Amino acid sequence: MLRVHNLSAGYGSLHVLRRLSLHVKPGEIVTIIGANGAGKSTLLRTITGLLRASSGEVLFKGEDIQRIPPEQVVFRGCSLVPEGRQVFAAMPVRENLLLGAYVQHKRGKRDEVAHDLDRVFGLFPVLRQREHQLAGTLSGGEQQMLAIGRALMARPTLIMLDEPSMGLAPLIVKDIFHIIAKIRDEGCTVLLVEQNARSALKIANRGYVLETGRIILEGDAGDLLANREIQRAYLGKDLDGENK
Amino acid sequence: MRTGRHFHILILLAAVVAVQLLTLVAGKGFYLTQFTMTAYYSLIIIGLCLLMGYAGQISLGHAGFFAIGGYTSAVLTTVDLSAYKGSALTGILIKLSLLTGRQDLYGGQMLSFHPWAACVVAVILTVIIAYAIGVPVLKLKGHYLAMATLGFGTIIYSVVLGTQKFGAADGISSVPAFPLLPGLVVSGAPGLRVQNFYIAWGLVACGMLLLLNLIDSRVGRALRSIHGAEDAANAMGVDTARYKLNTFVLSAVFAAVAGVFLTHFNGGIGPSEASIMKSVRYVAIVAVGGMASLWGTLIMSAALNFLSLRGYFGSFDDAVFGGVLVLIMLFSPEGILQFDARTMVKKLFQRA
Amino acid sequence: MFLELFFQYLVAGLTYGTIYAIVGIGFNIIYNTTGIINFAQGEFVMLGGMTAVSLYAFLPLPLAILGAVIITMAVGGLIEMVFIRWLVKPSVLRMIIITIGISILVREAGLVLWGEGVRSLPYFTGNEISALSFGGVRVSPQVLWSLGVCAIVVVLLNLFFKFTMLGREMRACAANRDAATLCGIPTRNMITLSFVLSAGIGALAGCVVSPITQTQYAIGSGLAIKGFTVAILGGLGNSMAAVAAGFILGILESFSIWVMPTAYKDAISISLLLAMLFLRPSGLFGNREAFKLKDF
Amino acid sequence: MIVPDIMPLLEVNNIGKRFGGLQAVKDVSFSVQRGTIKAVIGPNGAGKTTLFNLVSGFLPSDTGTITFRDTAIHGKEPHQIAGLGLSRTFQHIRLFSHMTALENVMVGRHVKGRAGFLAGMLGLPGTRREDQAHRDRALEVMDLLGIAAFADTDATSLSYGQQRVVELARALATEPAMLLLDEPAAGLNMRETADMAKLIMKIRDRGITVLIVEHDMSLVMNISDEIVVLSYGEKIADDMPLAVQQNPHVIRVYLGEDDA
Repeated sequence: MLRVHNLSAGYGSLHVLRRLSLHVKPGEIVTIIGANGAGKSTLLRTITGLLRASSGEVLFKGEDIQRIPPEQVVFRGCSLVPEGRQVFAAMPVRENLLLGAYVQHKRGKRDEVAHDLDRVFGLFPVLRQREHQLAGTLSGGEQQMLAIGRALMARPTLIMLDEPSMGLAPLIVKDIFHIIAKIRDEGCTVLLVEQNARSALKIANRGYVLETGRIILEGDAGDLLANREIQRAYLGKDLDGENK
Repeated sequence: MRTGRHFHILILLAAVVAVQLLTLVAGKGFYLTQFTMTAYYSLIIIGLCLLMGYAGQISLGHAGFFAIGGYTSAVLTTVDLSAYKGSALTGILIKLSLLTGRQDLYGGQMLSFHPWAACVVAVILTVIIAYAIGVPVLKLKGHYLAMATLGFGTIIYSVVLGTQKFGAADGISSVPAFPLLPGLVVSGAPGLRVQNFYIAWGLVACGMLLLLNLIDSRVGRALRSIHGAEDAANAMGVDTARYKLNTFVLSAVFAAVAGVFLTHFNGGIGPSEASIMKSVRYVAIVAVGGMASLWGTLIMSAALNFLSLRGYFGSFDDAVFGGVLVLIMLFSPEGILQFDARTMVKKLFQRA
Repeated sequence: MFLELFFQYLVAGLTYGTIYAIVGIGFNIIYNTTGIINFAQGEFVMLGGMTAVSLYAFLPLPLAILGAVIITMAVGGLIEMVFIRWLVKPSVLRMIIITIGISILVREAGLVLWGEGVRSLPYFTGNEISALSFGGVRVSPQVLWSLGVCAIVVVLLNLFFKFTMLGREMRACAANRDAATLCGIPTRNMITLSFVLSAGIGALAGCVVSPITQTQYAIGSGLAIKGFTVAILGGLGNSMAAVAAGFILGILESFSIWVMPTAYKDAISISLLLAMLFLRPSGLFGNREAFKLKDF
Repeated sequence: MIVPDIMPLLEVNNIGKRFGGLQAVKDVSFSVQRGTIKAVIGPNGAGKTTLFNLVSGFLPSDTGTITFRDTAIHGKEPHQIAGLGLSRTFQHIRLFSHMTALENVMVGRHVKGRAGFLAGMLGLPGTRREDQAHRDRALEVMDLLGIAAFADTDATSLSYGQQRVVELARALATEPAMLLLDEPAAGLNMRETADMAKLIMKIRDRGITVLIVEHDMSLVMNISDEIVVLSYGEKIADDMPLAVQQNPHVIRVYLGEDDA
């Protein structure tokens, strides 16, 4: 569904991604884990076209989406839930969701919007309670749910999430990951970028490990979870290791 | 580095001499008048270059400081205190030779301040005003800073335009010559044209030397660091607020000194010198010269001011500066000397 | 007598207040979508007034005004597309200088097209000497026109932003451009639209007040400063507050003539601007929380 | 008389900071002993960078006190704190553009110089000598960190890793008693990270106390003498590396819900 091939990108003279390749198959959750500054957010911004790659290609359903403007990428069915949520703070929850449905409006599927709204409210009942509240006044977890809901309103076939667990309490993180799994089960493919490696790997089918702009490891999520190197570097499990 | 700096100043002086000789040979001695005025405008502009290009702070009100200098000097040297001749204060001022007698237009005796005294007062006044304005203004950034300085400039303009003492729309005329030293007089008298040309450009050379020295000193590095990354500069122990303020004041003094000299050279000053369009023009030239390039700015200032003063732009004078400003900022924000046609063309093609 | 004079000044203040308010709103619309302060905002008012005067020579008044508004909107859109659209993350300094340059160019173009002459449209209804009397206070009908148009503009703008999909998309673009892009909204078009919109209401204001205040090629920069003062006074980005701030500034200026020389009128409003910038840059009506949840 | 060596170099007491509805740092207290490396760790959003900004004066604290070299520094401006001998680097590199690497490091010498505007403009021999001395000192620091070769290169055109070291050199040039490092290994690859660890220990061995915020556990565990762990703005541990690694609370915070 998504194939990234030899992608390089960065800001000015700073190269963040170096000839990076990966792929996502329909119906999977693929997770990309890595430390701060490894280039995770840059990767997602480049895939959506918010940032232009210096070389390489991004094929979504066989089409090179590097060539089209970022808003068109959304029309093709690839939505990003950005890092730090970025909801429209001064607008009510409902308006946030309706803006997410912009694509559906333009596709001429106006009548499906109400149904989609119900579906999002079904996934996140708390949003229905907060329907007319300003998004900026929601808690961090609720904002994250709103951001995911907003992206779903565009009826994406691939949803990409940038660190949905950031700054959230463990209990809420658990909720969010639960819902991400549910979204996949409903048929939407998921690309999940996370620092919270354990939670991410637990719900994912496959995983990539990103370090300084390169994929250094890839494989089945279960295998990665069990990998000692990963445990040392990303799961903090140095507990019984060589240090003693 | 140091030798390079002195070498460049020497080239500047050589160019100045060459211009004078060329006008002499070509029999266009009257060109020197515009060249002299150009020099004084350049003085403001290099001061502004320090503020904008090195300390990274915009000022859309520098014509205001020029006007403060010019008007202070004009008022003090044309005021007639002969009616107070008997008073004790006037007596003291005469003793200190701060006041001088001279004849007015109609042959009557008048008593007014010596240009040197006026110049010193003008500079002190400018420093005071620049500090007073600078403390609050420089806390602002971006649009707010631009608008606040623009507002300051507008206030000065509407004050000189609306005050009878400053001659309102007519400005102040019959400002006397400024005897700098025995034998050196700032004056527009045709016989003193060559001398004044050298005085003006000598002043610019001194200004350049001072600023070039400054840029390569501890203070200069601190200023450039503010421009590069203000909070990092602060973390390195640079008192950013104080340095910005001092630079603002210094550049204001450059403008005021230029105002004093040009007023004596022209024999008067009018409100248009304080107008916003003038301030914008100074900013334009700094931008065209490449913000952080004193030499680029000076070259552009010499060229554009001279052409403008000779009237080559005709009634499109302001439009030329507006157009230049837009074009430079669109295509070569690092200044015209950095313009790179090849990358530009490439960019245009990428868009298409 | 005193009371009568008081009301005359008040009415004059309200008239100027409307135009300041509308220029302030124009600033806000563009600022909200782009983060740019458009220093050429006052030029839209000039363009609107002058174009309407020219069109009035061969068109009936309502059509002349309509034409002027449409032409100015086109100019606004064109300015955005030519000068702004293709810049990639320009610095604030660069944007300030570019919009100042644009304002100079537009003004000089105005000078070439229309000369230095002062012009004005006729009164929409009645004429200079016809006036409505409210308990002894004489009010020119044009003042009511300008107040009315200002009110309609504000109401329509609010309805547009609140209840139309397009208005909502523009607000989204203003609130968070990246997030709006991720919703599929073509944000660049929204920015062009913001220039068109703000040019349009500027032009309309220029037409409506032209019979009273008259129009000349050079009025733009003065208006820009006043409009900016109003925008700051109300809190940058807050259009409703700009209206209130516009009336405050207009009335303040108007009464300042009572006690000070007319030439200092501008100095008054600018001193107010400086004071605001130094003491309360979030505006009279803005509070900190609202500053964070910034909106129209 | 208190023996000065027993007094910690930096003492943070009940410091707190709130942004709107978010309590970013809450009642955090810790101290750093002279000549040690102390690390602050915690998940994203735990308040580490906020804590750093509070200590270096970039943010005013709501509550609490900070004492450095027996001087209260809360409420002081960043440049004043830098003048007292506390220098910092930034998570996102902030080198001065349009200046060479050497000039960047020389800005670090700012606090040690005196020449003002007038002296700078006149460029008198005394001023020039002072300037030359700072130039030499800056070069020495660059040499120590192995970047003297790039002295005349425009700083922002260096590679990312080199820029990190220039930033470190700039902070060191202030001759600080204490160095605050905000994620010095962010964006570095494994080899560069290992080099950075060596550099930091080299700095410590020269008697400079280090407080470091870092994500890279391998770096932190290897070089730190003590570690403070933050979670949701609160301190949940403050101990030696091994004890921190075995602290169940820390493990839970880092791994999320460990119900496996």
